[in-house]
Amino acid sequence: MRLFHNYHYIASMLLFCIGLYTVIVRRNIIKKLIGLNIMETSVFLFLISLGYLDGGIAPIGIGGADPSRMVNPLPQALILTGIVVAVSVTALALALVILLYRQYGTLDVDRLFRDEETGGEEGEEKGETA
Amino acid sequence: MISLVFIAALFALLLYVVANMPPMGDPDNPTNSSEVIERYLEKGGEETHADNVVTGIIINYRGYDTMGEVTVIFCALAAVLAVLGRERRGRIYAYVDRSRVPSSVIVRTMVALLVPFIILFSVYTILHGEISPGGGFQGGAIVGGSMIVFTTIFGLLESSQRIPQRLRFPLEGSAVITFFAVGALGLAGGGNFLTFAWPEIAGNLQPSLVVWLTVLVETGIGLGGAMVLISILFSMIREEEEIAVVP
Amino acid sequence: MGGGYAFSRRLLLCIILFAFWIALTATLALYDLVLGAVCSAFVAVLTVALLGRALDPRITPMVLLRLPWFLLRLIWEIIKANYDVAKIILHPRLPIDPEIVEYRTYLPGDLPRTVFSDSITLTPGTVTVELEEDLLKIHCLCPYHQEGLAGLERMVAWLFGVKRHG
Amino acid sequence: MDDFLTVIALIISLNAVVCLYRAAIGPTAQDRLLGVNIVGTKTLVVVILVTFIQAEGFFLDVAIVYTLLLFVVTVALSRYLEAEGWEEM
Amino acid sequence: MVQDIVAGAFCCVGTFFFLVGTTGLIRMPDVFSRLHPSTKCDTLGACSLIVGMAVYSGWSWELLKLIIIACFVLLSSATCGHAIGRSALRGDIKCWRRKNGVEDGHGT
Amino acid sequence: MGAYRHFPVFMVTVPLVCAVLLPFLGYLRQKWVPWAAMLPLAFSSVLGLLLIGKIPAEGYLGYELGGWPPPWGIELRVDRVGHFLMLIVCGITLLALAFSRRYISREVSGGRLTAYYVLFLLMSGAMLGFVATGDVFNLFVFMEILALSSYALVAITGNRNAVRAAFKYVLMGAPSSIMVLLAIGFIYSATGTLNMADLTLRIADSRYSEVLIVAYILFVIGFGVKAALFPLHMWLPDAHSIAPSPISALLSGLLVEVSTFAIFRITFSVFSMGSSGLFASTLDAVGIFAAAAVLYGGIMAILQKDLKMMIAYSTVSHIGYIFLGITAMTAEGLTGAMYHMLDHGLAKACLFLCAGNFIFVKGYRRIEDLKGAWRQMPWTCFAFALASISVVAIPPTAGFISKWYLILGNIKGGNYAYVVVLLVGAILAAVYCFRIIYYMFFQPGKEGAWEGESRDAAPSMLAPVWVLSLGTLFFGILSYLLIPSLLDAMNFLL
Amino acid sequence: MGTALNLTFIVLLVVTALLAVLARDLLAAVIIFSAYSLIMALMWQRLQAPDLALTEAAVGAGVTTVLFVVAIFKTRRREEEEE
Repeated sequence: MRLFHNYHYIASMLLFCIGLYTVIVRRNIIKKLIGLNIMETSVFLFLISLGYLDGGIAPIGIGGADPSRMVNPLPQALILTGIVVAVSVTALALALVILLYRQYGTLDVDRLFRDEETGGEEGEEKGETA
Repeated sequence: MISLVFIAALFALLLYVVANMPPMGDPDNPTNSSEVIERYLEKGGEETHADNVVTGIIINYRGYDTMGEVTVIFCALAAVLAVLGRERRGRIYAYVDRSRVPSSVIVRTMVALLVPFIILFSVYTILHGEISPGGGFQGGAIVGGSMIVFTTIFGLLESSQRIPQRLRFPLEGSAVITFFAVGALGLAGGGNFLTFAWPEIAGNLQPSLVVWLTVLVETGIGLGGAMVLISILFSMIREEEEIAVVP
Repeated sequence: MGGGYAFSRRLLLCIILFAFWIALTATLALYDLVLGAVCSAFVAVLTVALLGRALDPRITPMVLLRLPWFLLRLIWEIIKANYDVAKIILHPRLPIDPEIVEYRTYLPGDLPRTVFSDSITLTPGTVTVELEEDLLKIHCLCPYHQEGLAGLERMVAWLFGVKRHG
Repeated sequence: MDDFLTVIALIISLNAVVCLYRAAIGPTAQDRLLGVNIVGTKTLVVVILVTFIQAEGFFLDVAIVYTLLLFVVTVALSRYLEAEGWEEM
Repeated sequence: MVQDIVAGAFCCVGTFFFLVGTTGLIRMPDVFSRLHPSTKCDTLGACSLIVGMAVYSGWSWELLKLIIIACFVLLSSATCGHAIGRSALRGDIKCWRRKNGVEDGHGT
Repeated sequence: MGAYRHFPVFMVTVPLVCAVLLPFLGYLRQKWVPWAAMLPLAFSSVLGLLLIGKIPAEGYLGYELGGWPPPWGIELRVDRVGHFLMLIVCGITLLALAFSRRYISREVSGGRLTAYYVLFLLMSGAMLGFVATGDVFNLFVFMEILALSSYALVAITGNRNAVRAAFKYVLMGAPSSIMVLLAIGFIYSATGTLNMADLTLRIADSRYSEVLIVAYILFVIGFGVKAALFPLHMWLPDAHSIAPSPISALLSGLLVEVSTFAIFRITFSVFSMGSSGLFASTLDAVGIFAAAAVLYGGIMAILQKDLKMMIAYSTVSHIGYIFLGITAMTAEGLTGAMYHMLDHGLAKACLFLCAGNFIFVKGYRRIEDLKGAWRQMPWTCFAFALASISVVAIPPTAGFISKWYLILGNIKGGNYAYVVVLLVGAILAAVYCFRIIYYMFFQPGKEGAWEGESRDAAPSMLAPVWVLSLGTLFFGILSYLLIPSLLDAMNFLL
Repeated sequence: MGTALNLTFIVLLVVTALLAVLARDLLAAVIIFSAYSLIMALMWQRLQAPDLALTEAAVGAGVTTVLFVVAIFKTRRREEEEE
């Protein structure tokens, strides 16, 4: 029953796995970045639901709101930072994607890493992540 | 296939963890019952002079994190510019619009009608960050959004003339610089770095001083964030084969 | 375009923005009012600089006064449109015969045309899909939907005080 | 009244699931954009409803951002879609 | 009480039009005709729900914000509909015709 | 309390702020940028040096940012180990920066040059902040600055392989950051705090051990990718070998170690070990991977034809050493790991900078091209040889000391298999290092390979190399200056 | 009642995420991803995080989506077929 009560957690873990699946399995690099973003938001969802309080109110003290009923503001502050970080990483990765496409003419990981000119082991470099 | 199994296993593991986690929303679980939160919620208003506790935490209690955050934004800009290069300074470049179709008059007019409101709304978000939801970066992102639509509709040529590089360039780092300056000011007041409150100097002025500094920092973040987002966008939109238009 | 005209335009924009600000802040405290005045003036100057000629000068106090009445009529049109569309959609056989028709409007300037085409989009069975100079391409769901266009055009002309010539 | 509003919000969000069907099957990108735009409008309404269910007025700011950003995204995306050089779907 | 009933009525109307819009979105044959239900029904649905909420909230500052939102919805949804329609037209998407199946819809 | 308690925060923030200010200088006087970029790092180094002796052996120097006491605000936490690492970071970044002034102007041009220095400073500041922080979430933030700037620095030359390597790095690095964030979420859910000192107390009597264990595993995976622990090292060889040489030096000599230090920190300062057997078994698993890394890295390094690629694989192997020191769980092993960070930082930075010299002067990347290099570039070759000796761990160098302690620690911990692995690793290192030394000094070069104007690299590029290689010697001979205090600190940690 | 609402939002989230991941047309994926962000903002409203809802609406739905679209516009729209 506790598991059902924590359905937000389950959802975020599910989204995390969807994202990770995309990052690992899909071969298109923009798709991988979408997966990355899904992963990120899932973790944000997880952290925010950690700070939730049943019947809580938003942590904004206008009009004499009762502090003891407010939800936990700390994860929200953290995730704000997290969102900014996520955008930054996405922007950089997309810039790299644009440059990669200019140079290789493909967005497919397999094609990108097929002609590994710098040596390295061929088998392991199919965009595996973890 | 292996990766699918791996992910399924990971999901099972995570589910197991989640099943063993404290129930969500319970006032007694560790996140909600720690003394950290109590102080934030009960004294946050007095100590940071921000009704929005989240803003109080961001700017004041955990200001160092936010300083890192604005550095991340700046770093993203530096990184994107290092990878893609900036649209060039001093000369006007025509944007090779792949579509070569002017945008719709209706959309142009509507955007022109809405942009002032979007900008004013973002100013409101920035300046009222401490009493209502929002704050520096949100405001910056909204301005960034308005500039995005402006750029896509009016083209890079026009928008990079309207928001020229000599305007963006000095403002991009404003977030970090403001934060550092305010932090150093706290040091000068006898406190630690990033102290917003210094009783020795301020005295009765203390509350309004803290509020003003918060607003200052938020404004810095907003300006910096907006400019960074716009610059990143321009740098990504710009075509490699820009055509030089001699002025 | 003289300096004085630009100034009055800015002032009007500033006043509208100030009203928007008051609605946003939801308070009449002095601090907020002053801040709002400063900010809206700032934003007005900024957007005039930003948008330049894209900002259509046709918004005048007269238009603003006529706007509520126009809006009411527009809303009535919208309600009629929705009734119409609902009837079509919920009809089991989907009685539509769409086509793209062209319509030449006599309304001058970007803003009236924009308002006109947006009104077309919101009124029965018609969606503007293209506007080039004075030529509108309108997607009509059923042929009879074209009939309402002229009336709508008159309404917009009234709003902006445009006289039909020629 | 709160329960009533919740039911309305529920209906609208289920409605949004149906709209996602259009966004999912296309067939053209414009269809998807339209679907997402409608989902966005519905989300906006749900935001407003939830604001009143939770009785927290400041969420209306979020709703305003929603409208503005929905406009921004739709217009920007359709501008990109109208460009030539896209392969047919 | 009366307030609540009026608000509820508005909400029901809005929801109804939303449902209609969704049905149209699914049923209609091509992008252009899908624009009709989406722009009109969504605008009216959203506006009437907003009005319902405005009635529900009564005279307060929130009313002003709701009015602002309603105005934005009015402006933006029509423009969005137009923008999508135009992009479809520019993107050479054929207009669906009843008489002889699919034919070129540009009228030229 | 003297003014020195403010030093750590300035060590971190001054490079960051100067990085933001640098574009203005770049706008006014492009030529001054490389010199100006050194100032903040020199400032940090001076502050770091002034801090020597001020930090208590048992405990740490805490600094409450914003004046908020720890569980509420963020705390900086500089213990002796962290301080030691911060000094290494300052020194090596300063030397790499000095090296890059001439080197980078050839590979990068125009506006990117300023961006290079900006990112360099951001990266150095982020590393310092990463080491100094006492807050788990702050760790994440600085990790992201570090990661972003390093992604961009790998790609900065803009050639196809560089961009590809950078993208591979992003594809592995970004999910790992997210995993760290998830781990932070797990820890937070079980304890309700983010401060490391506070976490230690609360983890000890937490009821949610399953959550904590998974959090720990996620931390190890997340930082393991950044640290290129064996199965997660795929990004490393490409990124390290393709990046400009000063950046390779930084990535290989510092970034990887800093990430390892994060695991070290999490393991000993946060989870404080011993609370559950499962932590220990996680660490055992890490030990197995580390042993595999030692062997795999060594073998792969032998197989390489490209000089920088070889050094990169050598890094994979050496990360294994450091992890073996950590998993030994004895004061000697930890001391060895820390000292190996110093040694590895110096030696690897030196090797990469030497490789940079070869590339800069002659454009040679392949190992075979180095035959007879001694005649034209004796200084570079000698420095390379000295650093290689340290990598192989031959007595007077720091490499020997560190490996001695690693072996000692593992013997004390009873992990005799790892002792064998360490010895085999040393033999492998000897094979790949001495091959190059043999090529350099005892083989005749190819026809015309080393002719033309016979000049060694410029003094400004030789000086950093020599400082680094003499550093390995210095810290080898004078190891008694550091080892006792490190041992004290480690004993306190355990 | 509130639970049902939350569950619906979660279903919406998962559905949009799956759609975004499975779409072969990259542009469609990105368009759906913007819907995902919008719904995520709704989720955050339910979890009483107004600041985040604002940020997500502005950043996730606005900035990120447009950046993605710009990137797709600069590269290619379809996923390459299997070989």
